[in-house]
Parts: sequence; C-alpha cells; structure tokens
Amino acid sequence: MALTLENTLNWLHGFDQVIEAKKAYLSQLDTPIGDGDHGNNLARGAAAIEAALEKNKPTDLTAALKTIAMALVSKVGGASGALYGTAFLEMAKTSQKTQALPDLLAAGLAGIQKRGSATTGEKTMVDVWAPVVTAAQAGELDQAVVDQAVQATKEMQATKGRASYVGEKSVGHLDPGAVSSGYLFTELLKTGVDK
Amino acid sequence: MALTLENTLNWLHGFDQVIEAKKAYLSQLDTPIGDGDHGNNLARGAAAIEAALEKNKPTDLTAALKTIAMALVSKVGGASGALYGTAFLEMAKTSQKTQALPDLLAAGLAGIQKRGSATTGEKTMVDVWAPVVTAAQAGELDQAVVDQAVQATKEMQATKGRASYVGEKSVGHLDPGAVSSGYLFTELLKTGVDK
Amino acid sequence: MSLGILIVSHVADITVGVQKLISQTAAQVPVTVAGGTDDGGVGTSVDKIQQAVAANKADELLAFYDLGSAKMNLEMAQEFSNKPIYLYDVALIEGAYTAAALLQAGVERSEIEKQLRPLKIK
Amino acid sequence: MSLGILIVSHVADITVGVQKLISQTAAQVPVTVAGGTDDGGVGTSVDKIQQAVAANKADELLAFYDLGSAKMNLEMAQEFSNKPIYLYDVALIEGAYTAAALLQAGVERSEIEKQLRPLKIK
Ligand SMILES: Nc1ncnc2c1ncn2[C@@H]1O[C@H](COP(=O)(O)OP(=O)(O)O)[C@@H](O)[C@H]1O
Ligand SMILES: Nc1ncnc2c1ncn2[C@@H]1O[C@H](COP(=O)(O)OP(=O)(O)O)[C@@H](O)[C@H]1O
Ligand SMILES: [Mg+2]
Ligand SMILES: [Mg+2]
Ligand SMILES: [Mg+2]
Ligand SMILES: [Mg+2]
Repeated sequence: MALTLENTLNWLHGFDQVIEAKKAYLSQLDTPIGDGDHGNNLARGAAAIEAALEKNKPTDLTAALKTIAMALVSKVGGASGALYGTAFLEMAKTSQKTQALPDLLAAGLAGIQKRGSATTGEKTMVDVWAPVVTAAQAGELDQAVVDQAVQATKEMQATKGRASYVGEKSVGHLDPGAVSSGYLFTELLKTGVDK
Repeated sequence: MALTLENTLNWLHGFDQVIEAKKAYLSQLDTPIGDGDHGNNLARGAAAIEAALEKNKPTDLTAALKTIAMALVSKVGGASGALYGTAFLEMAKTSQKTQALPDLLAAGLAGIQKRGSATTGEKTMVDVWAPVVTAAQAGELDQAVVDQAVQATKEMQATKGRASYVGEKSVGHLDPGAVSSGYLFTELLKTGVDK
Repeated sequence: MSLGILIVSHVADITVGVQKLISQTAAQVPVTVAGGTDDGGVGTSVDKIQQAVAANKADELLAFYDLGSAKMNLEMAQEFSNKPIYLYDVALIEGAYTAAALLQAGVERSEIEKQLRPLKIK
Repeated sequence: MSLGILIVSHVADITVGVQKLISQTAAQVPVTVAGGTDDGGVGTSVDKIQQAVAANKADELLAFYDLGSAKMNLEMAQEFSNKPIYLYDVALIEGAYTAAALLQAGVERSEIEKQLRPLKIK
C-alpha cells in the first residue's frame, strides 16, 4: 500500500477522465444544495492537472503531488479547489517522509480539515475521506467502503459549505464533493495500490 | 408666524441660492466625517426644487411644500434627501390643518426623526431642527438660536449617519447636515416670517 | 403569495454583482435591484427603488440594503408602495444570499427570518 | 506600518462596487480587490488574490470576503504571502466600509478590530 510516481500518475489520469465524463452530473448534484458548479469547477481542475503533468513531467512522487495540488488550487475556483488542493499539498509534504498510502491519505484529510474545519457528519467530502483513511489504516480499504461513505451523505444535514444555507432542505441529496471524492478513491483502487 | 405660499417660495429660492453658493464648502465639511458629497447632493436637490417650482407653479402652500419635498426625495440621493424630503412631506400634510410656523416646523422635525431615528446629541441635523422648533414654539426663534445650534454640533460625537463610523474622530468637526439646516433656517428668518 | 428579493445599494456594480451571486444559487427567485443615484453616482434613488419594486414579479419582497441612507430611501419607497416590502437590517451580501438560497429551496418567510436573525448587524 | 484593505468576492462586480463605495469615504486608503475566477466566472482565484496582495501599496492588509470558499482561497494566499494579512469574519460590505472609514481617520488596527467585532457573522 504505497503511492509511487507511476501509480499516482495513473490514478490522476483516471480521475481526470471520470471528472470530464461526470462533469454534468456533479454540477447537477450541486444545483439543489449549492450553486451548480462543482462538475465544471473540477473539470477545469482536471484539465489543468493534465496540462501541468504534461508540461512539467514530474520525476518523483512529491513533485507529482505538488504539481497536481497547484493545478487544483489555481484553476478550480470553488471551495473544492482549496480543499482538494490543500489535500494534495499536504500529501506532497508528507511524501518526503513516507510513501505509505494510509499516511498520505491521512495527511490529505488533515489538510482538508485544516482548510475547511469540517468534521464528519457535516455532509462534505470529509465524510468520504475520513472513513477511507480509517479503512486504509486498518488495511481494509475497498470499493464498498467508498460507496457506503458516499451514499451516507444523502441523509445528512449540511452544516458546512454552501449546502448549509438551505439547512434541513439539504437532507435527501448526495453531497457533490463526497461524490467526486468517491470517484477519486474509486480510481485509486483501480490502480491496484491496495493490493 | 405663519407660512404662506409667498414666503415659502421666497424661503426656498433663498435656500437654493445659498446651497449653490456653499456647495463646495458643504461637501468639504462632509469629507473628514462622511463621504464628501453633502453639498453636491443638496445642490442637485436645490436645482430640482427650482425646476419643479418653475414647472408646477404651485398655487397653495400645501402644493408648494409637496413639490419641494418630492424634488428633494427624488434628486438628492443621500441620507439628507430622505430626511429633508420627509420633513417637507410632513410639513405639507400638516399645512392642510394649520399654517402656523411652529407647528409646521415641529411636523418637519417629527418627520426627520421618524425617518432617521436620531435624537438630539447625535451630531445630525436634528441638533439644529430641535432647538429651532423649541424656540419657534416659545416665540423666540432668531439667528442666534440657529447659529448656536449649528456650532454646538462641532464638539459632539456622531452616533448616527456616516460620521458615526469614525466614532471619536468625528469630534471637532461641524456636522454638514447641521450646517445646511442652519442655512435653511437663516433663509427662513430672512423672509421675515418670524416678525 | 410569491416572494422575491430587492437589493438596494449605493453603488450599481454592487447590486449587479449580488444579483449574479444569487442567481447562480437561486435561478428561479425573482430578484430586482436599485443601485446608485439617477445619474449613475454613488447614492440611492427612491425612483430607482420604486422601479425595482414594480419590476419584481413577486407579490412580496424581502429587501436588503448596504448603509443607513439606503435604508431611509427604501423606507420611503416602502411607504409609497402597495406591495408588501419586508426590510432586514442584516449584512447585505450574506443576508441576500441566505434568503435567496432558502427561497429557492421553498422555505417560508417566517423560517427565512429566523435564519436571517444571526446576520443582523444594523 | 501602513495598512491597506483587500476585498475578495465571488463576483468581480461586487469587488469593483465595494471599492467605489470605500474610495468615496477613504480616498487615501490603499484598496485592492480580487473578484471572480480567472476566466471571469463566479468563484474565487488564489492567483487573483495573490496579485491583489502584491498590488496593494500597504505593508499589512485587512482582508474581507463574502462566502466560505472565498475565505479558504484567501487563507491559501495568506499562507503563500510574506505580507501580513488579517482576515475578518465580518459582513463584507459593512465591515470593509467600517475599516476604511476608520483607517482614513487614522485609527489603529487594534481599535478597528474592536469596531469590527459587532459585525462578525461568519
Ligand atoms: N468547509 C468544508 N469542508 C469540507 N468540504 C467542504 C467544505 N465546504 C464545501 N465543501 C465541499 O465542497 C463541495 C462543493 O464544491 P464546489 O461546488 O466546487 O465549491 P463551491 O461551493 O465554492 O461552489 C461540497 O459538496 C463539499 O463536499
Ligand atoms: N439618521 C439620521 N438622522 C438625522 N440626520 C442624519 C441621519 N443620518 C445622516 N443625517 C444627516 O445627513 C447628513 C449627511 O447628508 P449627506 O451627506 O447628503 O448624505 P450621505 O451621508 O448619505 O452621503 C449628516 O451630516 C447628518 O446631518
Ligand atoms: Mg458549487
Ligand atoms: Mg461555486
Ligand atoms: Mg455624504
Ligand atoms: Mg453620500
């Protein structure tokens, strides 16, 4: 369970493709409980990641994670840009000490929580990242963990981010950032890094 | 001590001329403790009053006061437009029952206070209107009353209007709306209505 | 009883911007605005406010303003208007955004007012 | 230690408007703004914020923002910046106006922060 330059590039290429394919669906999820731009935001980020990886051609894991982070930070423009960007920045920092997947994911989660100060149960991407980190640390990360975490956001009431403005009316909708984080971890699992 | 169509037209023509002449000075007073537009605001109002009185040619006191009020309300654009406008609207209403100057001025003051909810001592035009009404009701309105009221605003600390934002720093400056109200009552006295 | 939003600011750009911010989240909520003086300067205009009231398709309006003098001109327009206008002494951008998001979600006025209460700063 | 103001909003028009509102009252206070995404959409841009920080002539900045995601991007810019940036969770327009009026009157940061406290809504 370790990230390498190679599986990380595979991982992000996979994510970028899924985001492009699911752009409209993610923005649609963001419409009843947000401002309807999550898919478009992330699609800008995905295109920027592809362009940056092509241009910079990182030669080690830390450089790759940093390149990904900066593309997200500069181009996404919504809360998710700062959050995913900080996650990858913290992963880049931690990758100088270890390449172990549970540690890197835990650093990413810590970054998201530093930036957005959300805890679990607030109907955000944290509700996917947190159980994924726990499972990875226990050596039990699989697709079911990811899917369950994403689905669980549906019945939550948002208390962070734009969805918190509609209060109770946020119940019954999947959180868009949780869904996109679900895609991120699904693509991670596809690289076989958990094997 | 009664307003008539004739002395009211004289009064306002006098006021409009003074405002035009003192425009720069009034805006200058509004600069350290406001947004520097009081003279320009009132000059727009004065021009509008002249144009409206010329166009509508009111044939009674109530109509004249109402025409003046609407010109101020539509064209001044600052707090003073709503405040002077409401004062003249209330005077117009009251003039249907009485032409007595103290009653009309008291109605004007009540309008200003309804609109801006300031009381005396808050460094606003109320600090000129209130002592003027009191003096008029006692039959003692003269230039000294007006001048003293205007000067007294200098040492007050503003707690209403834009000047309230600078708190203690408002002390030591004349209130622009108090100064323009001073001109209004100076011109009123020049019509000889108090004789 | 349909509800709409009225934005009054001293500067036209602010009203245009707040409308853009809101419309992204609350595309179906009728929002009309009055910004600046009649000649495009910084200030508020009762005439412009009255036009914005008339132009709003809703039956009742939730109104938001920036500074005290905008409130005074809003209150004049309120007195001249037949349409009920509810005026909130809350942060302009944040209050209008909150109200718009809740209106879009179908929340009632009494509940919206509860959510606006912590934003009262005037 | 000269103080300036930084305005960050999801919409460029809002930042332009707030700057106009402020400049009338506080002509001498350095104000720079970052509004919207790089391609002119609704959102915030760390790059634009960094440019606004660099463009501000003041040594230290008092920063105001509209919604939570603007705050996150502001905090990223804050971490990347050498210039001290103080971030206030207050009503954007009303807070920035208050700070600007006080700065123009020569009031110190500690006192300005006291005046901003009642405007905290985030
Ligand atoms: N404070 C926060 N902490 C964690 N995640 C958050 C926070 N605020 C928002 N999010 C996540 O960001 C997603 C929205 O992203 P996006 O639509 O791109 O940004 P914006 O809300 O600025 O338009 C939400 O669905 C949620 O998962
Ligand atoms: N709430 C209020 N009650 C009474 N008078 C007020 C109030 N607010 C402001 N004023 C008066 O208005 C004057 C400022 O008028 P003006 O500069 O034309 O408006 P603005 O402040 O909107 O630019 C102040 O000097 C003060 O006398
Ligand atoms: Mg969004
Ligand atoms: Mg957005
Ligand atoms: Mg003024
Ligand atoms: Mg003004």
